[in-house]
Amino acid sequence: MVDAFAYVPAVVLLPFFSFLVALGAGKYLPKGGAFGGIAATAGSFLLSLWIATAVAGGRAYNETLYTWAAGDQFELTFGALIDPLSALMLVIVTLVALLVHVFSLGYMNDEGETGLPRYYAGLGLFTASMLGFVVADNLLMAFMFFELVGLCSYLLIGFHFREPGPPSAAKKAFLVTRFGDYFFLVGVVAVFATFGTAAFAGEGSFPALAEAALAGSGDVWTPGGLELQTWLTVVGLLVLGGVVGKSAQFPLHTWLPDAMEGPTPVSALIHAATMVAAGVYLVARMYGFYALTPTTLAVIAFIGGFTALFAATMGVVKDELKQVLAYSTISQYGYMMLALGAGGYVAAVFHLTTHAFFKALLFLGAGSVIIAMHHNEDMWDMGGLKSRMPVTYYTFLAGSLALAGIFPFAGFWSKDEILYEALVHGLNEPLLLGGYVMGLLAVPVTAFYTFRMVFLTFHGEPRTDLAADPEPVRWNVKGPLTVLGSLAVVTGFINMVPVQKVLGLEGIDYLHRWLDNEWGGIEGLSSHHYADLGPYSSGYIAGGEVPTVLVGAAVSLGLALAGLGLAWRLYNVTSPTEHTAKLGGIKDVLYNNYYLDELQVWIAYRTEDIAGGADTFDQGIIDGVVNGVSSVSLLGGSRVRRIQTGLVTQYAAMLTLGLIALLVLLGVNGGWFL
Amino acid sequence: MSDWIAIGALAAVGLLIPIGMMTVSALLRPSVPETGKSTTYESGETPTGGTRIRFNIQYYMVALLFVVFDIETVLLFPWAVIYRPAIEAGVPMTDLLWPMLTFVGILAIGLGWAWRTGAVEWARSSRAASRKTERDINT
Amino acid sequence: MSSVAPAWSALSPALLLGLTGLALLLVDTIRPNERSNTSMAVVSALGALASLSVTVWFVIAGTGHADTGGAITLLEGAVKVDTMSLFFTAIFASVTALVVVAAHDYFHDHQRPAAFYSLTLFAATGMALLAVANSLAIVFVALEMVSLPSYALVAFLKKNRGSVEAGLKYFLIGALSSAVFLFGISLVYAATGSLIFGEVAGQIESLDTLSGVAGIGIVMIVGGVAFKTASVPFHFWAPEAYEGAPAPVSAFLSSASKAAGFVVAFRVFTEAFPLGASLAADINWVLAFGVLAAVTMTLGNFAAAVQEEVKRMLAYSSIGHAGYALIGLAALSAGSAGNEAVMGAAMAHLLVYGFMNTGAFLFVAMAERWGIGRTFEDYAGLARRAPVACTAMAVFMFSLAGLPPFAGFFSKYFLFMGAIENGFLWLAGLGAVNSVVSLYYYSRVVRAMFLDDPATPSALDAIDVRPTALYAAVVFAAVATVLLLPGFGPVIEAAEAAAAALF
Amino acid sequence: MVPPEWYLLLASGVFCIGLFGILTRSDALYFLMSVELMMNAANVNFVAFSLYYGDLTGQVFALFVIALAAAEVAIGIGIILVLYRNFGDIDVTVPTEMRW
Repeated sequence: MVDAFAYVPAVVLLPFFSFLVALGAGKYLPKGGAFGGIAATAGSFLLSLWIATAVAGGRAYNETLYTWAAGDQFELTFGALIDPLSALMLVIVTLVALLVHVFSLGYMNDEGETGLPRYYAGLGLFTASMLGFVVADNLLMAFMFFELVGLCSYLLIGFHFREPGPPSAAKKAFLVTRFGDYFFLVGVVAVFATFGTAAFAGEGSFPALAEAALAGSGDVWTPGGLELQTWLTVVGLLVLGGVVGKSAQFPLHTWLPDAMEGPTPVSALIHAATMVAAGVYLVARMYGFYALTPTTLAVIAFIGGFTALFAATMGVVKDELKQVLAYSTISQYGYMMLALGAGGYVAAVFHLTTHAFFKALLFLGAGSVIIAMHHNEDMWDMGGLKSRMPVTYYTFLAGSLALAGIFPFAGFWSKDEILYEALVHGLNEPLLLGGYVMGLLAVPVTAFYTFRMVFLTFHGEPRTDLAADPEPVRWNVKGPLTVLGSLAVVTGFINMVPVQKVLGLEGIDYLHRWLDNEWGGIEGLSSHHYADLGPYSSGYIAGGEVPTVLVGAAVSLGLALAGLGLAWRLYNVTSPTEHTAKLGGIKDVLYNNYYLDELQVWIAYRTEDIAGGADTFDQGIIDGVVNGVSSVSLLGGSRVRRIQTGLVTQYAAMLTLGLIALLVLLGVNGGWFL
Repeated sequence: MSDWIAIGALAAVGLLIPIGMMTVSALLRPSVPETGKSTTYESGETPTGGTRIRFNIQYYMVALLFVVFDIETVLLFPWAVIYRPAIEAGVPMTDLLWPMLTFVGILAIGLGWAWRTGAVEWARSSRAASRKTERDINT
Repeated sequence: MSSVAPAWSALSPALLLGLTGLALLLVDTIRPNERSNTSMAVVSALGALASLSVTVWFVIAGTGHADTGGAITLLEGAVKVDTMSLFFTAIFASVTALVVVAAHDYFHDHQRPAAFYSLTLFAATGMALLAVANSLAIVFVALEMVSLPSYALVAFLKKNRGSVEAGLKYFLIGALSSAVFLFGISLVYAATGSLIFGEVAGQIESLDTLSGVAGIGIVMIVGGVAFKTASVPFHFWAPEAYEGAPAPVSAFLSSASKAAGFVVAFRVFTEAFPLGASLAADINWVLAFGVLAAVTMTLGNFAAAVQEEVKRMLAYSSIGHAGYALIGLAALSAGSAGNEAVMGAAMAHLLVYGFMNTGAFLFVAMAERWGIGRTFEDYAGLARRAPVACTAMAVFMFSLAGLPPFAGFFSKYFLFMGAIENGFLWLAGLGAVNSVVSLYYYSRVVRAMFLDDPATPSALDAIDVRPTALYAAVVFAAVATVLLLPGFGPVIEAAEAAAAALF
Repeated sequence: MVPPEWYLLLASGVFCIGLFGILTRSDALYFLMSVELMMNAANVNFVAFSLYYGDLTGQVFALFVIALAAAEVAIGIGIILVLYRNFGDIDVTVPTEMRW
């Protein structure tokens, strides 16, 4: 039998070839090279499935494939690490990439876009870099592909480079993520300096070395006699800088909403399912390292919880379809970070999986709506699309239910597990409990904005002529939607922990068992091992595990339903209005109802106020800081250049002064004048 | 120290004699101011034009070549000084001769190039030619 | 190797360059009136390539390597051929080859191009000589041998005011710096009584009262080196010289000439003034280089960020890169095992830099050849007319910025890494901050070429010629920059081996 | 025999005079002369300490320096010539077209 793992490089290289083909010969190919991309990603997908089967067969793979440069102190190598986590991620990325390629036929080709070879080349390169990132077996290789991913997003977001918006959005995405990446780079260097290796897995890997060093065996370098625990925390936080940038966590999240300027399939691929996932994936990949430093975990959890709530509130006031989705993406990744910080490694990967499917679905659904609406994205111009585009509606609805966390859709299971983990671990950790509360508060907000979006877009009466007569979409749009729609419904069932706990059924938490190396994997990279390392202990409310599960699930589902209901009341009407205060003026409404409406309106207003405040903060402070730093640099630059006066005698004078300064410096240092 | 006294005395005498002669002649000679005496001395010719004329550019070119090649000969002297003693001490002739031949050869190539590319051709400048005819007409 | 060939043949890379220069003069002497630009360019490129191949062959054969009998010394120890000298000779020869090929198109309508080619080759000879110098006397003579042709090259366009102004400034600052350098050498000679590196090193420790004299001398030598490498505060000539000079000359100066300055610095400060002995004599030159590196990279990058002209931006960026390479000297500490790693990384950075920076300046040369303007705005939309060249330029820019996965990233990474290993976290941190700044102005070029629209539709009509040789040189430099990715392993190994021989 | 410090003082004095000339004069020819002065200050050191140490290297190197200085002047004069042609002056503070 041929070894599946021999084809690991092929998974990465296939999309890369499609990139080369589209770049070199795209002009001469039908559909601008789309079919090459589809074939390549399909191939990668099949290979990934095969590899996942091999992992399920009890095997794993951790090999150095290519030694790039071997220096005196350290070396750069390329390798592949296939364990349950990366195998799962490979399947997700290749599947979403394949569907996005197919969808692009409808969104780009059928819409008569120009520059298609460039587009497909970008998609191919992006997929290849993301896959390279997924299989990376060491931190440096991961960093390089991480950067490539960033570069590709720059190219793809700025695809419509002749318009004013996209280039600046692309630049912002690039710069903001790179800002985080510089911390990451310093972190990589620090890892090398500390451990002399950056391998993820195996005996000599840096998480293993860190663990051994903390246990008192093994000798690692720390700068300036810093205590080991402190230094590991610093390193962890540095790497986290890159994660915060890529996964669009507060305060480096600003690029993601702007990045919606890119073509919608790109948003689906990059900003929903893969690139933003890279940050979370990285934390999961080196979770054995993070689990050693409680401070870092707490920071991750708190950032995650805060981002989840913060972004969700902003999603409430957005009028454009993709903007709402953008903020929901930020918010959902906040949940994953919360899970990771709370010690819920499996929960985070679970939510990563379900979110990849339902968020890709929502973006592609939005793309379908945008095609129908001739690229008008304002939800207030839509309405009543339900009957005119049923496939889009029902799949979009499935995705929305998943996003809102309604039982039994995928998002319910994963979000519930995250909140559960945060709760049971947070009972003993105040900071974590804070994260949990914020996560919980975000639940009704999420449900509210999600269904506000659904109702405004699909329900009621058409509010414009465009919406009354939408452009039909073809199979290449509906196909991917259907696939993802079914996945959004069923993915949750791979990990029904609550059911298992309540009913006492053993063995239906497949994802848990998968990530716990039950079928196969690499020693030291199992959720079990991580749980042993982690600093947390579990506490329960209402007297035990089962009641805690039930209470937690009930609370989050109840809150989600409350948010949904609020949206229903405000927006599922024939002609919803932006300022819901008008509802209060209707005379024939019953007094009680009136009072309720008032409350609803008040809540809606307050929410909007908070959201508006957050939005202002976002635009004013964060952007202000970024702009401020750059203008200070430029100002410094224009001061510096003034010393170049053009007068050669002044140059000679300054040269002499510099020489004298050096003489004095060394003279004083060496004591020549004494 | 006595050596220095002699040198000092020599310097003093060297200064005193010309100064003394000039002073004496200034005291003795009659003073007859006349325009012809204050004009520029041009070997008997009547001076034409101002003193601040532009020199022909090729004057500098030749001067440059002179400076360079003149100074390079400085490096020949030490070689010449040790040549005979070295031969007598048994150093092979080629070891002594070849380096200097190479050096001179390189100089020769440079000089040849400068020559052939017109650095030392005096009359090729059109401005110089026109100026010359101008002066011919005047005289 | 040395057992079969006479010892002087170890100098053949330098000799080949010099002989080619002389041959060009001879040919021009014999047929002065024929404008044989093409044959001149071909001959000089062949000469440079021959020198390069001999160098590479020597490296492979292990000439001067510790395994084959160690460094070869000639002329009473005044000249020493070892791995580092061959490494740098390879840089000089490659850059020279690129520059003379590009010059063929740049000087296509020049009256007398022969002088350009021979001056370039003579300067390259001087550089190759610098790489093997083992005596302060040879260092000074070779340094002047590089400088004097360079002055003439910068002012080569005699009727162009920019070129002349650049040449004047370069010459004046250069003359001043070489006088300072020479005086420094004379002070070191006064203190130690020798000019041979090894003998100077033997005396440094036991200087006693003369250590002040030697110290002043060493600081002046630092000054001379700083001039050649365009480091602050001896950098003032660089922006003007690079901007005003013909672009191939700028490429030559900013890559090869800078590397020449560094080879001197590396050798002089490890072999003549070894760190341990210098510290014993209270001469802490590492501190001086630390200050220079910090100031140089900061000034270079920040000034580059606010330039309007691409060529001047590249000039300042070249100053910034000198700051990075200075880390190779500034991040040393006495007796540390990491010294060779950091110096080796600096050498590797100079090699990578040699290709990417030469390529960038040659792209500017192409833009000058086309006659489009010099500012960022003038480059707008260029990628539509010249996609290949613009892609190459994008490679150079990203590599210069140190963006992974380009070669510039690796060399910079190894450099910063080595500095951190040696305990110079602040230098590496400052370098990282400066890299962030640099990304801004490098990406401006790429954005202008690929994303911006030309100011007027007819702005790019000037691009009506396809200068083949320039294209070839630019593309070759880009290919080399890319090929240094898989080839970076051997490069860093060779560089570290070269550095190891110094300590 | 003259103590070696005196030579050092003499050389430093000459060097500083040259430096002073460079910093105060804007005429290109004065600039050249000042540089020559600085180089000759170095030559004083070489020759003096060559004598002091009884080692010929310094003297020979001084000859080389003289030759190089001449070559430098030759190049310098050439540049000053083209400077005059383009700017109509040999004042080095005149060409300031490139700055900042």
